[in-house]
Amino acid sequence: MSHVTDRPKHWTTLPDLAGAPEVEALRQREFLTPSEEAEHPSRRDFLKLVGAGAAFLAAGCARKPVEKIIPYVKAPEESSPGNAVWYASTCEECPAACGILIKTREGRPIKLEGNADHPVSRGGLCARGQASLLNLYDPDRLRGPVTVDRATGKSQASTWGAVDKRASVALKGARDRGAKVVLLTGTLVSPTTQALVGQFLAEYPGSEHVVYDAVSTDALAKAQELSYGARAVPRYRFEKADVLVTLGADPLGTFLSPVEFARDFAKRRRPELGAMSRVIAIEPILSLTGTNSDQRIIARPEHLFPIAMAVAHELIVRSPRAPGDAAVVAALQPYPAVTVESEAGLDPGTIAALADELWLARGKSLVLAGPQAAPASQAVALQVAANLLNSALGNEGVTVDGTTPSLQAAGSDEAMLALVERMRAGEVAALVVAGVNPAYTLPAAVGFADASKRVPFIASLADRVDETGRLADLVAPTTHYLESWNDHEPRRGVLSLTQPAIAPLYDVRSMQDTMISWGRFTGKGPLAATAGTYHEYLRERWRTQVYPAADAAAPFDLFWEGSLRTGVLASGGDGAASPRAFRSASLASLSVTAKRPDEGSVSLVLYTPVSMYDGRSANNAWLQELPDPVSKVCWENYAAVSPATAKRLNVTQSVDSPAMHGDVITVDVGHARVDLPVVIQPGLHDHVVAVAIGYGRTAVGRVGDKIGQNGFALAEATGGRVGLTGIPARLTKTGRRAPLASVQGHQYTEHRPIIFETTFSEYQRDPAAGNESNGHLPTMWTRHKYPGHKWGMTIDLNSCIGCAACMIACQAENNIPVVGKSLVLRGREMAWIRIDRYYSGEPEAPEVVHQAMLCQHCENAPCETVCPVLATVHSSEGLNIQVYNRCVGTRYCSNNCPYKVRRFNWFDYSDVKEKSLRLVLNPDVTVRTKGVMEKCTFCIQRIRDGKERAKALGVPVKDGDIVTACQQSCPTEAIIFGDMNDPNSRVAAKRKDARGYHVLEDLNTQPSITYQTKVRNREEAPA
Amino acid sequence: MNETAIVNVTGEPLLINPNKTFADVNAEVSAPIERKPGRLWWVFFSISLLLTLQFAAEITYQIIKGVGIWGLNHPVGWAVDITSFVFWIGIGHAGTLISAILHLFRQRWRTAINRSAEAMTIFAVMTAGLFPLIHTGRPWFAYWLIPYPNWRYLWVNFRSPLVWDVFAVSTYLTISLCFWYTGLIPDFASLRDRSSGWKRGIYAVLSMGWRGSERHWQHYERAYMMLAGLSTPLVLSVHSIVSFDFATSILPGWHTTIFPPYFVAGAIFSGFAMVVTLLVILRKVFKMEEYITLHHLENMNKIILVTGMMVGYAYATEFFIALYSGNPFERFVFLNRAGGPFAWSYWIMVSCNVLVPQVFWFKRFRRSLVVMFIVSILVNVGMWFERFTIIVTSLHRDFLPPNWSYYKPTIFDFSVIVGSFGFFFMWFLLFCRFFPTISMAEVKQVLWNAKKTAGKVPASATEKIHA
Amino acid sequence: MLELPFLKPKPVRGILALYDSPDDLLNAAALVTEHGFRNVDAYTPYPVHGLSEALGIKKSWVPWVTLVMGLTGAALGLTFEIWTSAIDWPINVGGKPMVSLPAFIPITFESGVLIGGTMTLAALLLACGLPNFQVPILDRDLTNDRFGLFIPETGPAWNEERAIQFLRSTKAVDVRVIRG
Amino acid sequence: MSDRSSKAVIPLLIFAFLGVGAWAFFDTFSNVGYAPKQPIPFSHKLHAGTRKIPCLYCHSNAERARHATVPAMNVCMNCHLVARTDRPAIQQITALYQAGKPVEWIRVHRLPDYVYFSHRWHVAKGIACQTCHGQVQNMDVIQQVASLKMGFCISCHRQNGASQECNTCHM
Repeated sequence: MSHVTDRPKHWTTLPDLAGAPEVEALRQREFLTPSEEAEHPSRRDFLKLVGAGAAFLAAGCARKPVEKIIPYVKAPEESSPGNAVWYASTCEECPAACGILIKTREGRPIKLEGNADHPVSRGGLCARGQASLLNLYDPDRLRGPVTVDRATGKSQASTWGAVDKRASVALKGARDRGAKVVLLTGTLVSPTTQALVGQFLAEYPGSEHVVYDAVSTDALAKAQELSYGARAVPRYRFEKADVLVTLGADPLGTFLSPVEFARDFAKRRRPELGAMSRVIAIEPILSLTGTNSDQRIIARPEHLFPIAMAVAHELIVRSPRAPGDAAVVAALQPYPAVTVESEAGLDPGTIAALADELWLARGKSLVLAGPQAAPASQAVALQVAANLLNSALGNEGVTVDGTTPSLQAAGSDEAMLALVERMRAGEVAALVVAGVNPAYTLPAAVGFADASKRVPFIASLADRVDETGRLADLVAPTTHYLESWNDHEPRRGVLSLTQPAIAPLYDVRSMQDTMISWGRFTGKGPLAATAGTYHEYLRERWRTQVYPAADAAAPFDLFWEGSLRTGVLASGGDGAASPRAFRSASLASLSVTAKRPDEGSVSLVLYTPVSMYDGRSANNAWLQELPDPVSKVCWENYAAVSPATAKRLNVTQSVDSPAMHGDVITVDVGHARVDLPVVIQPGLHDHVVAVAIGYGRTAVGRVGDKIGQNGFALAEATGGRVGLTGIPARLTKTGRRAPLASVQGHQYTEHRPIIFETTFSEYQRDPAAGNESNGHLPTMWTRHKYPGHKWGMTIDLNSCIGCAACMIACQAENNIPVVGKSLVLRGREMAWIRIDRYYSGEPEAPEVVHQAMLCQHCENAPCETVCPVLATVHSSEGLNIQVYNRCVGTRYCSNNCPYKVRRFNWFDYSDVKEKSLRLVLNPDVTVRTKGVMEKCTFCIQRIRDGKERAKALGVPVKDGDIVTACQQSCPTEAIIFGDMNDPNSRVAAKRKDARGYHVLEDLNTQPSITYQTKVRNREEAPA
Repeated sequence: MNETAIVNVTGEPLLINPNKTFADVNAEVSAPIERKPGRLWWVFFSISLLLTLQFAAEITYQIIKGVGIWGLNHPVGWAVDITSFVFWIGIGHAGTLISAILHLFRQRWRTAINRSAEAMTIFAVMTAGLFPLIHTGRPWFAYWLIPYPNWRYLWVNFRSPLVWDVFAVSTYLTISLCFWYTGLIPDFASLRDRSSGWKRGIYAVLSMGWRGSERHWQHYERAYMMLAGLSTPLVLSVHSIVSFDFATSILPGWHTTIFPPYFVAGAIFSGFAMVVTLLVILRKVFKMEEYITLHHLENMNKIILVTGMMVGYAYATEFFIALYSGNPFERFVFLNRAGGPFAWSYWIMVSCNVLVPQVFWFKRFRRSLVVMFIVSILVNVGMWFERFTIIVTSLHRDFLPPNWSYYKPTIFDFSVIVGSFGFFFMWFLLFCRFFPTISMAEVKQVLWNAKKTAGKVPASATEKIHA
Repeated sequence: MLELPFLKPKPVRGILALYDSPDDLLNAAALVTEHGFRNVDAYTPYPVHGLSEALGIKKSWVPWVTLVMGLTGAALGLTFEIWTSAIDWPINVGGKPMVSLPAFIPITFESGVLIGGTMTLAALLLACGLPNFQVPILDRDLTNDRFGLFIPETGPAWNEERAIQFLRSTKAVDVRVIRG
Repeated sequence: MSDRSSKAVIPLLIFAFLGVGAWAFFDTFSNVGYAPKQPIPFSHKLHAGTRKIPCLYCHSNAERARHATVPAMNVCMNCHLVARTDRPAIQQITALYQAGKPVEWIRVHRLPDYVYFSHRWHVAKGIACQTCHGQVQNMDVIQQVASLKMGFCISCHRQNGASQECNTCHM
């Protein structure tokens, strides 16, 4: 609290009435008293503060209007206490730049949701996007500027005046000496920021801008340049692909733009539409995409390139179908199918079959290779091979759109590595690092830390003193994107805005504002002219650049307000793309030393985990406790090996307790080694060990420090490229064992009536195929009547890709506490909605189903019958309601719940020590206290809200008016909620669908949740 | 240890030495109350007091911190808490059974042991009652389980077996107290008439001015008979209801129709074992060998043997039905019990409850104090694990495999287990110290019959008759 | 059946005879009625069978209390359950009917036993007029090893000598005149 | 006779006493009569009573939102920039207002956090404020008159046939 009252100057510059939410938010924090912190912060704090807030709001009027913030159209109610205000904005957690809506209450952002009007993300929002809200309230954020002692890495509070002064001296000095100033950032999706960077660099002649992404698409862009002449990342159109072949790429998990891809992908996985795409994953590890594939071909990273070439060889050389000139043929010669198959240990005929399938779907297929899926030396080659295939198959210009490319990734490994060299050579006079953390993400071998010692001045623009910040002279703290202005162009022609939903919590400044003020030091360049803040800079640029292009009828002010309301401005849109000509020269230019992996060693695959990504949000407890979608382990990274490899190493992993105990093994890549607990992962290649990056941070904060090991340390940098895969590694058993926080006790259904699945061919014969649901069961007593609404949900197992977005959405919406590793180890995790991941088939090559499991709101709920105090009963709208304040905590309900979806507050989780973290709580949801049971409520607060909105308008509740948090976030629209009594609702329709069934139906619990059978697009019947 | 059995001419065992006089009975039964307690008593008492104190400490800490300090998890929501609850309720049953059912069946040999058995019942139920209370997440609201008129206008859920428990256990405690106290009234009167000063005052109040008028005896005997008649179905109902906690759920391994009789048999089984444990100690510490004879103990060992086999039969049936039913969930649970991670607890249960009691087929073991003491302890261990097995193995692997888990007790789980024993023995030892552990009035009837059958004339000279 | 004689303050309350054995008491008791003594009572350390018949004491009415109260208790219990769950505030619990009779049986039974049992004890105390601390103890050994026969003073027809004569004629080890 | 029967009922009396005692102890706590002194001696009797200012003029949120809310200070100032500016209390509040500082009123009516209550719909239903807040127009110092316990809500809901579902107020 105090930090706010310490700096009144901060809120005196606050907006007027329209912006009152911020004011209230600040008041809110200001007025908390210890007595109130004792229990349920949510409504208590709030109610106490309404008066004060309102009063201050009045005081607000007295001020001159400074800025204006326009509430979103979808939230008709004006800001009044107890009512939410929504703002359209853009997620900046990763460069995918999905459109979001920010839900604020009394000025506090409390929930992020996908913006359905955004042409790229179209309403979904991934787990990390949802969780980025918590970063806003991260207590370990910098409260103000600091200077850092490079020797010790210790930081010391400073003032903006001081750090600006110091920066100006350094920068001006460099300028006057004509020395090089380097600005190092991640991909800047924002055209305006790019323009600003341009002007900033113009201030410092000879300076340069290096763009670097830890999770890099460099190889992809590079290959595009080679094959098509322009360095760009094309737009991949999954919705147009009948056959999707991924070569180590994980488009549903972490590659480029997962929400966009997942939505398009799901469009083609609806068997009821009569056609279904077929997905073939060629990959060394079991990626999220792999778990959703119809066929998996397990291959070492080193073999991905040969396989791609062999497929091309099939198509162009062996049985020529696709076009290919002499150069192409020549390049393909070394890769006949048989050779590659025997080398890669594939079944004979695999590649031919693959080629035929692709050929049949030519023009409607997509070959997608992961930019970091192959060893560094082959990364570009693999991409070129993929380009060759797409061109040869006529996918270019259809499923691969180079005309309206993605601008979500522009990082260059080469530039980054070159920069380090120049730093080491002492050629860099001043380095400004913004939004990236090379000291952590660069391979240890690169030696960024040493090189940084040769740079006279380093400034870090970050929200904390991270690993890089510790090597800097000062850290200019940046705002969270919910506190700042910006715009984004994730795809050419799609502009979306970021607007602040709350005034900066601390004495921090957006990266752009810092650049503006540092760009003014010389007082000569273009920035000297631009007065004011980045907000004005942005508005001005839109007025001069965007507005004319948009040729809007309205005057600019209205245009601007409109854009803020919708949050996005899509010009051009989905024009038909024109195919680009493939330059066969690009093949020749490849000098691929087909390195044979020696059998003794295994290939290390450093994969990007769905929860941690590159570790940027490692201090986010929601993400740390989010189990990996495949392994179901959280709070840790580990060395995943195949069952066979485990046998070979003689390592085991027990699952006889909430804590999964695994042997600890050493992963040694020569230049570095780490000890990690082993996870025996079905579906892994026998000569592969997989380790997640993003863990093992040392300077991120109290939550994320020293969690797991840093995978980047094992990475290699060869041929101007950072390699995360195919690194030869030796594994040795340490003899130690370590517990792993796994949230799933057993991995198979044991033939229980939980998952019903079929194949597409079967489905076409009989839509009810595989659905063993036996319809109606006899009941002893007459069923209760539900005259009004009767809420229900359907979950389509075929659309659910297991991305876990719903889990974080639920956590944010319902104030679900994080319990920490020690309690997860004791089986105390609190997730209301979890995703059960089942394997089937043999462990070497398992098939996977993801099943979202939450309270089934059974009509004959076993939990209700046994509760002695009527704390859980049935509502007249078919809800199984849990009255927290009535609960005495016998836990009988949980014992009697066949789905075990109830969670118990073993300790007092409501007592959040860090006050800033309490601001994220949703005031509409009671914070549960010690000793009570809790569970999914079908977002009962949203149901109420929806009904009240309809009531206020005097209209009946329409289907789609009420959307649960999980449904909202779901990128694939697998979850549908609605009124089962409304014959026109989607839920009612889907419940009648032939694929519909209830889990454990024979118990006659009459669940309100209907699952829909999994349909796999392959010939033979399920194993 | 070898004691001379007292039999009559035809060799039938007498329940008591016919040479005793009525005065002897009063004198010897009252002796422990009137003299200072021996060192042995102090040893036992201080131990149980210590255990009780740490129990209290544990409860306090738990209320402050939360039930999370136990090893419970999701899905294992109950373990040591409810296990101990069922265990202690079970222990209680022998008392009522001995005093009520044997009374109805005119089993004279009960007279020497019914008092202490009833006391055991009451203390066992008191101990058991603690667990439903402390196992809740918010014990300070546990009174919400009682349907009292309140400002919420809200009642309780009479469909919940837990509410049935509240009624069953409280009724059981109340009726047992009534029964026990009724039995005590004449003996309090005897003590009153033996003692003087403040003690006399206390006993006078306790005996409520009982004077042994025939008119009173007339009412007394009928009332006692009525209470016995009520207690008999009560004792059966109580453990049936406790078994409903599981039987009426839908959890495989819990949802079983055999539970009520199975639980009652088990309760009597464990209860008798506990009575034997207690009596072997009691008769030693308070020199009651002449009243609690080997003949009494042997009879009880016979009952242990029988009920032990009933329990064994129940285990077998359960397992058979599970396998035979073809219900995959049911089948899995039982295979998992016998072969899963908790197999150890299952086999402890089987060996202690089914195999060990078989030694009682042999008279010399039935009559050997050492053997019966060990067996009685083992049986109680076995019965504790029976409840543990039922509760934990059914919970830790239920319907949806992803929920499967394991249960690891913490130090606090052990604390409540030993604590409950301390609590129980503390009360029992206090009882032995301040109450007549044997019903004098009833023993006198037995004594008179003994004199008759032994062909004695009341005042005449006596001679020993040896077997 | 209340011991009214004791409440009348009188110089002589009656005559007490003490016996060593229950048999002697029984023999004596068998004769009291034919000798025309009324309201004769006996005091024994334990219930001696046949004594009440000999003294002509009526069978106890306590069992009727047990029966009636037991049934009442059960009825009350069931009514209460139905009223709370189906009438006062009906709530849909687990899709079960508001009146889930099978589920209501256990408590019906328990409340029957509870009321029946407690009321039995209450009835016993009421019948014996306990607690009652005014009446003096005739002899401390009556709760130990002595058996007493007591002939109360019965108004005008009372002949102290006759009573003493009669009791002396039995095997009484001691005959006392009780005053108070 | 009489004294005996009286003895027999003593235990019953004790039980009854304990029962009632427990009930009283656990359930009769309430803040009825709570009337703290407010930082500004604001009189509802004067404003709502004598001057007949409608409740919703100041507590306007009551018809728009869940929370009636204490009125913003500018609402006070609407009148008091000119009215009664000689009174110390008014000068006090004006001073605060000029300084942009809020008055920290002391809260009288509060529901627990786990209770969802929306003024909006109760006002819409035409429930008089007095039903729960008492005859405010006669109070110089605001005082709680209703227990505001669950029973209080339920009985009113029953009389008016409003919902008695748990999730109407608890979620």
